[in-house]
Amino acid sequence: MTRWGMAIDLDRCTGCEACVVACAAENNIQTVGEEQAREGRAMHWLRIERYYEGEFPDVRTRFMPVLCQQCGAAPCEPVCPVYATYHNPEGLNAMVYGRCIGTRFCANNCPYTVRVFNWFDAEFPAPLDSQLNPDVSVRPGGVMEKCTFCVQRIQAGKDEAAQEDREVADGDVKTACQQSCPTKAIAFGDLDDPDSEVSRWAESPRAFSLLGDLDTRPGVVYLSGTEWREPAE
Amino acid sequence: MRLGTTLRLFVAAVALLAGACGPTQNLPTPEQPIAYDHQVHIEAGLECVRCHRGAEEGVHAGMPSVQACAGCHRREIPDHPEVQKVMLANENREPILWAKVNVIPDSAMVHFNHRAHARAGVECLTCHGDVASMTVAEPVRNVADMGWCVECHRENEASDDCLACHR
Amino acid sequence: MTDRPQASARALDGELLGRLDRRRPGLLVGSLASGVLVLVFFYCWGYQIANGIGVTGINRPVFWGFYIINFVFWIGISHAGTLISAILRVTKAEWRRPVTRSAEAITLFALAIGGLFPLIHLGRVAIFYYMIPYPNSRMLWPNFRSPLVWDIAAITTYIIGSALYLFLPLIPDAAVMRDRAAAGLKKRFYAVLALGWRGTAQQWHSLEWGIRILAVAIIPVAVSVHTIVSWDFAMTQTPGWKSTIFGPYFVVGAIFSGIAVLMIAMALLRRGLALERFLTDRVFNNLGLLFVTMSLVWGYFTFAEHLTVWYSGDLFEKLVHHVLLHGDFAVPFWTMVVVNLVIPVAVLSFPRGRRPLPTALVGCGVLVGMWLERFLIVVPALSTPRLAYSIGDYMPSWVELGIMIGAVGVFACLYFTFTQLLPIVSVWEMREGWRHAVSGGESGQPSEAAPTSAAASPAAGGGAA
Amino acid sequence: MSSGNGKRGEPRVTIGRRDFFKVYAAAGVAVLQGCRRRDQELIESPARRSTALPGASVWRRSICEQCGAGCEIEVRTVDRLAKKIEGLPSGFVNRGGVCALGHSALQELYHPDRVTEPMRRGSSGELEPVSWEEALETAATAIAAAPDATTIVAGAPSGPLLGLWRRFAATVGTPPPVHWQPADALVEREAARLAFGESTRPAYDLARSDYVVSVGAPLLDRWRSPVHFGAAWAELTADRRGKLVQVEARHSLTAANADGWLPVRPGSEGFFARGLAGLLLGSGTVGQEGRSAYEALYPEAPPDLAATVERCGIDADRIERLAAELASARRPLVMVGGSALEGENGVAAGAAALALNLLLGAVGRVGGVFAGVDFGFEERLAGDATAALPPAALADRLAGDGDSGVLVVSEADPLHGVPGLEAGFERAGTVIACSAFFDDTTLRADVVLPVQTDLERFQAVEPDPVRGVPALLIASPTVAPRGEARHPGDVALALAAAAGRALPWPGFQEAVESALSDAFTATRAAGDDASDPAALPASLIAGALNARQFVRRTTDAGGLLGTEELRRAPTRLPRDGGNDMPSVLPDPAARAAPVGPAGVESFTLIPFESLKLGDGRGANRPWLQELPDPLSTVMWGTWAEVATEDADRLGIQTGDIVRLTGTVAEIELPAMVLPTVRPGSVGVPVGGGHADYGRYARGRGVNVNALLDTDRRVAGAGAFARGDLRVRVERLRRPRRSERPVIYGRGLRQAEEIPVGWAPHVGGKA
Amino acid sequence: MTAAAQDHLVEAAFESVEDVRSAVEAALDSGVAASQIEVRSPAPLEEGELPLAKPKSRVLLFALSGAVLGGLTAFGLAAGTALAYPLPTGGMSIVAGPPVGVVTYEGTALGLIIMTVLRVLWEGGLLPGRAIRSGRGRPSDFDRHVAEGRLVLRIHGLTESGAEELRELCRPRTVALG
Repeated sequence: MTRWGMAIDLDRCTGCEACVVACAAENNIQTVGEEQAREGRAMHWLRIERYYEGEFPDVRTRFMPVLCQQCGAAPCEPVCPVYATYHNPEGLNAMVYGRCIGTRFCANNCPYTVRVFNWFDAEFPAPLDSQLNPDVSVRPGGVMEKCTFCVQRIQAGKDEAAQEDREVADGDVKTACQQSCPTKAIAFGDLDDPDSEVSRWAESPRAFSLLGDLDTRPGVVYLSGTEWREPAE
Repeated sequence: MRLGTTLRLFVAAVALLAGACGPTQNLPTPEQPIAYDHQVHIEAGLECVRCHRGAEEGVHAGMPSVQACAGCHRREIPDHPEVQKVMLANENREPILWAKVNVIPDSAMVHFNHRAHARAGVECLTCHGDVASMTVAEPVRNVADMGWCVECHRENEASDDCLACHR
Repeated sequence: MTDRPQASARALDGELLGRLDRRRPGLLVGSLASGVLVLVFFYCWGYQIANGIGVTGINRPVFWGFYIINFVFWIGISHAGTLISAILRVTKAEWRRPVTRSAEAITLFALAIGGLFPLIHLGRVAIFYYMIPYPNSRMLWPNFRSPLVWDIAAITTYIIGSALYLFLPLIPDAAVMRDRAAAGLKKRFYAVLALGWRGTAQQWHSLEWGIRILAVAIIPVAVSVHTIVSWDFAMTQTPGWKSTIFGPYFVVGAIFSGIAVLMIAMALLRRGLALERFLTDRVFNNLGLLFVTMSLVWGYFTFAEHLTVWYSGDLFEKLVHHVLLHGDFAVPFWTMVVVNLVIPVAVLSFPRGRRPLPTALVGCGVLVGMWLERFLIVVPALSTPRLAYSIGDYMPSWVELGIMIGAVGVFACLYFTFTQLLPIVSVWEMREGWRHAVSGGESGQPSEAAPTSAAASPAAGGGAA
Repeated sequence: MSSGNGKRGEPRVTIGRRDFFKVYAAAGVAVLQGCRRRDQELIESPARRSTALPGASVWRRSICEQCGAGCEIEVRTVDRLAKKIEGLPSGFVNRGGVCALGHSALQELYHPDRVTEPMRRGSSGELEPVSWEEALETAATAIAAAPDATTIVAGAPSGPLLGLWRRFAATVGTPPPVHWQPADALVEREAARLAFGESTRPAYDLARSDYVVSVGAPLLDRWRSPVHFGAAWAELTADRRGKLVQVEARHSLTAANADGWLPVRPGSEGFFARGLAGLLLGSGTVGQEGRSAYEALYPEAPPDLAATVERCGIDADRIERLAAELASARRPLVMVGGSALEGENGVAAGAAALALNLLLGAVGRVGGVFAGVDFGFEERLAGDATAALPPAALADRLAGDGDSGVLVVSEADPLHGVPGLEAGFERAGTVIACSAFFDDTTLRADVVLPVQTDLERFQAVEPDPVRGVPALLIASPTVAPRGEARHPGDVALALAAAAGRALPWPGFQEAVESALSDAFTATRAAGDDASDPAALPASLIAGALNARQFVRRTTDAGGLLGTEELRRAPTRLPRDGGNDMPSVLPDPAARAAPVGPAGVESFTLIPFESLKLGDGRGANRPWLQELPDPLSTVMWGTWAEVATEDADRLGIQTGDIVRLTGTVAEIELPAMVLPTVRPGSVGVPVGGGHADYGRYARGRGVNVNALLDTDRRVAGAGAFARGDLRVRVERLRRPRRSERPVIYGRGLRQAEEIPVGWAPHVGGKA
Repeated sequence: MTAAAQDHLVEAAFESVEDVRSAVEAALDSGVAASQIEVRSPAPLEEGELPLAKPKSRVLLFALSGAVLGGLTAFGLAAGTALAYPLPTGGMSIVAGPPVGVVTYEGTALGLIIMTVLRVLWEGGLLPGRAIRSGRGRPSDFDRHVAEGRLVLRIHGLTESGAEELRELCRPRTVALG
């Protein structure tokens, strides 16, 4: 069985945000405009969190890309009253837009705050809509959305493999963020396959889960040579 | 009023409503800009995939280009009034906008993949009906009826994961 | 078998009917004025449906705002009635008689409004029915693991139960209205409501059984409703929400705010309909005692809730706790403590404070306080997510304010209209009380249910209590 | 009862369970929704045949021209529309990566407010659509009437297109074009010329170094190639092998990622380089060869540590530690760029920093610095036309030409970059803009000639020599051009023809092909003689029978790619006639620190290019506008970065509107109080405050360039000096709701306080 | 004709229960069967206040059966439907115990409440169609007296003379007679 997973090497991430735009381009994420963004309604599925360490001049800035962690035990799933978000057999936290009625319960229950909501219908003034990815639905207003691990690419990868009568190989499916990363800080693949790149990354002694204490069993693994929360002195 | 009578009336009313708006009936046959006759073309020896090139290999079956239509019709009945419309569009390099017959509305957010179904051996007529014997293509069943999709997927052990279609 | 109580009961009977018969232009004005707010309510909701849920001020990470606050608030108000009246009925408290009808009506109307708020809150209200379990061509069912589906189950049960619990005791009174009305539209209206009630022994007997069973059944339902509402929060992993205390805390809060609104409604009724002889100071005194008790219980729960969080030292919980007690939300938090605990205890601990005007004023404060409590549960927890990068804030839009104020109008309109159309004091239950007083002959009972003329004067009533 | 279930062959006698439910459901839905009319959807028979299946993805190779880096990209097209840009894994510069700006080229292509037809200012004073013929006629007439008074401003990066504009100028008889390019690029070349003897931007072998000191070079920000340098940085720091130390006043993204950050006082970078040299010279670890090479250029004694500490504002022990680590590193490297070069003293500072490589023996060494070499296609197209002029020349031209002047601005927005030139533009007789958008300059134009964007055009690009390996990248158009837009090179050729001075090629593609053909011939002719500047390395033409075949093969292969063997150290030419290399370099330590006006507290303004908007080019893309700046997390606007310490003193809170007053102008913008800002400095991103440039950029933010004094130049480089500008900072007011900066990450916390749970990875198994 | 003769009705309104009691006792003494007597009161009467048989009620029984029915329906919805049409949930439980418990709890309460009310209405002849069949609940001009707080005694199935006799019996204490 496949368990899609991602590993992000924080030591390689520069915070350049190429992935953020790649994600928006791939997934038809609407830009909400200045007014809405000011309200806190920007819709990035992937964000680069920035934290400081120390005081000037010994201050350091650290970046952490945060996206849907595709938890193995996801807090968002059980609270949805209509099964619009559920656990997919391949370990994805699926989000079915058509089913979503917009209670926003899932977003509240996400410890990573990675779910975003379509407060209004998306606007893509022509011909900007020419760019829209035909493999991804344009979500209507009132619907929750989040990172899908580029599920359309996963499906396309499986379709391609099936057409060629073979199994999906490691590296067949690349997420948009992974693809564009200049420093190659992202690995994606099957965590159940011990030989996949992502599994090998996940075995690293530097690997950890974000908010691991919550036991949400994320499908996203972070790698960092430095601890994030330093012991109190 | 007897209980049985009430129940019967209720069932009748429900059936009436279901008939009016239900998934399987009363699908309108849309009006097309050109009176294209499927039967005639099939009888002339054309295969579905000759024009709908993506039906087996592609995600979408697709429509033939105006250029392709005109290519054949330069020899075949070029003077037919309906064919003339195609020839004119070809001359003007204009596309032809047909009305979709089998529609999965955008709001369903379904991404149907023809080639996956062709690979699984699903016949065209399962969804489209026997178009070969139709003059004007008409819907034979509501292809946007999710229950029907799911039933078929389960029977054939295809994925019944929502993400297989919705994404 | 003295003549005096008998005659006094007859006189009171006549007086009560007279009070109910009297035209009250004030009520009509009230209905119309609140009708304007009803229009505001529907305009705002319509505007939101037409333009999208984004016309509100909610955002990421504060995904829930005024609508959920008001949902919890109104569901809390609804505990005014059914629960209180049921408890009083089950405990056979005689002084319940003038109160129950009003309480039950408040419940039904508050519940209807409270139940609307989750729908108003939905991003796509047009397909709210996906939450309802019904067989469909998609072969899909709602997710029964979601507390929201439990909400639907609980609120449906409660609203049906409350409606029936209001309706059942109303049947004999509808018959009274029918039989006293002149032939015409009015009579036909009451005739429909009365269902052909004649007051036969069998009817009374069945009705008493029914009320008895409903009173017992509605108590666990009411408790479950607010418990489940609390689980919308407590069943999550959100810091500031995941608390085992939330169930009873919410129930207590609900009863507390329920009593508050009941006190206000009764004080208004007493003045507006001149029902001093029926809604006696004794009633206010008793409710006032219940009120201050709930205030103390609520205060205890609040203390327990925050003490455990503070003592646990859990990082995330403490962040929420911090913004509540010392941070951005300190002002509403301490306001809440004052109006919900300090003022009620200070005022209601004394007999003079348990008279209609002070109790109503305290009730107003408690309503504000309890609304703030719901605000302080919803917003600070959401605006303080675990990953502090996404800290947010929340400012309601005019649409949310309009709907909130409009909802008050809808409630007032329903309540005024109900008061105009139907006896807001249960006539048959009062009569039953007087009969008990006559046959019981105890000295205390008549003065409670059928006060002497002296009791009509507030000063004397207060002194007696 | 259900129909159409015949395939299972069951007799349908009873109502099935599902059917029964379906009937129920249908009734329910019908009641709730009413009987909805099915909206008719359309499907198109395309006019023309296509080889691709309908709806199938076709990936086409292209080159990203959003900056001069020359990333090779793949564009996913579906039904002839561009959908997505991805890095070509074999990309010469980018190896599969793309940056945020690169992705957004799609939104440039499909921007709703693009100029897609030629326009001319009519009698009403408004721009009106006209035909290409009319537009070209108007433009050519103006140019032909006064070629001497015509100024061409070409925004294209160096390469074939710039060469074509030079050729155009020479043929039509105008002065050489002004090459509108970033100041630091120009200064970097001049500094390299002084230090290394070659006027090209140096190539840095970051990946194979083990200790990199970057003096102001924002290599991970929007600089020469964020994708290349990002990958190189990752290689440098992988497994904590190497270190990057950033010497820069501002906490840029590079500083944020660096292993060490030395926030030197702005403008003291050159002094710092000299001071560092002093410590290295004193450490005794520097080789004799390096020492003598360095001391030949800087005979004066370098400043001592105390002076460096005093001038640069860095603790002595930090400088000493840096010097010690640098001295003990195996393959140290010093880079320079960005704000270090943008002050009036930029050239001296840049040269001083680059010269450290001489001292450390890093020139031409693995993990060191190399010459930025190219195949010279700019020259090949330019022929014998004079070299292009630096940007500051535009100010002089505008001052000189008076009312009759004609301005031809191609793919550049000088009025956004230097708003101080506005008066000059006002005076100009005719302004001709070749642009895809109504940017600040195009708004002033009398004739607007719509040009194609990256993906629509034939591309021939000489990438920034970041790798030290020459290349010429060629790609065909990916999608059909929008409207009547034309290739800017074709526009130049058409303009020349309309002016009666036709160039020898019908189009840009033919011009490039002819240059390739000539290069082939020259290479054949040169044989083994590698010194002929017109010849290409012989290996590149190996196997080609004739010029025609070579051209075909090259265009099919996507250009000419050099190999690592072509990488070389810069060659310092002997000082003789024609080489004006000074024997001694200007010592930045000899100059006094700049002082602000007396009596008022002044701050040093640090304008910087953010990763999202760059020099302003990105401002019209909603994706980029809504992209949070990685450091301040601000979206959709311009902000001023103020140090916590300064903010406390001035009573400024994040979001407050502050006024920055410079010598020529003042701007008002919201403040971001950040713990990373060096006290006494204020950082403001460029790229905001467009007068138009489409709906997403219009009136968004403020243009910090307005504070630039056009009289301030970088000495010796012909560039406007952007650095070392002193401004006054005043708090004005709390922001109105519509003025509040759009801050994405509102939590401004220390990482230690951040509840980012550290827990062992639990395997992620469901 | 004889049937018509047996169809006379006596109606009398009284101020107090004591008055009704004495009238009822007198009527019983005069040979009227208890089943012929109907008392309409403005409020429920205590047990034993009148020398008439206590009415029977099965509301409780129905309430309990309603509870069982409601509980089963809710359980079926929460657990059964999900099992009948399982959705892919990637190994997550589709039916979990506590939620089923919650829904069953509410369903039980709802069933109980609805059945209680239905039974009350049924027994009281208050459901549409029931009142006519039961014969007792006919409207009367004397209902006005009930509304005003008096009690009304109705004796059915009397002959004309019997009716007149009973009227005389009632007259001393009655407020109105008919």
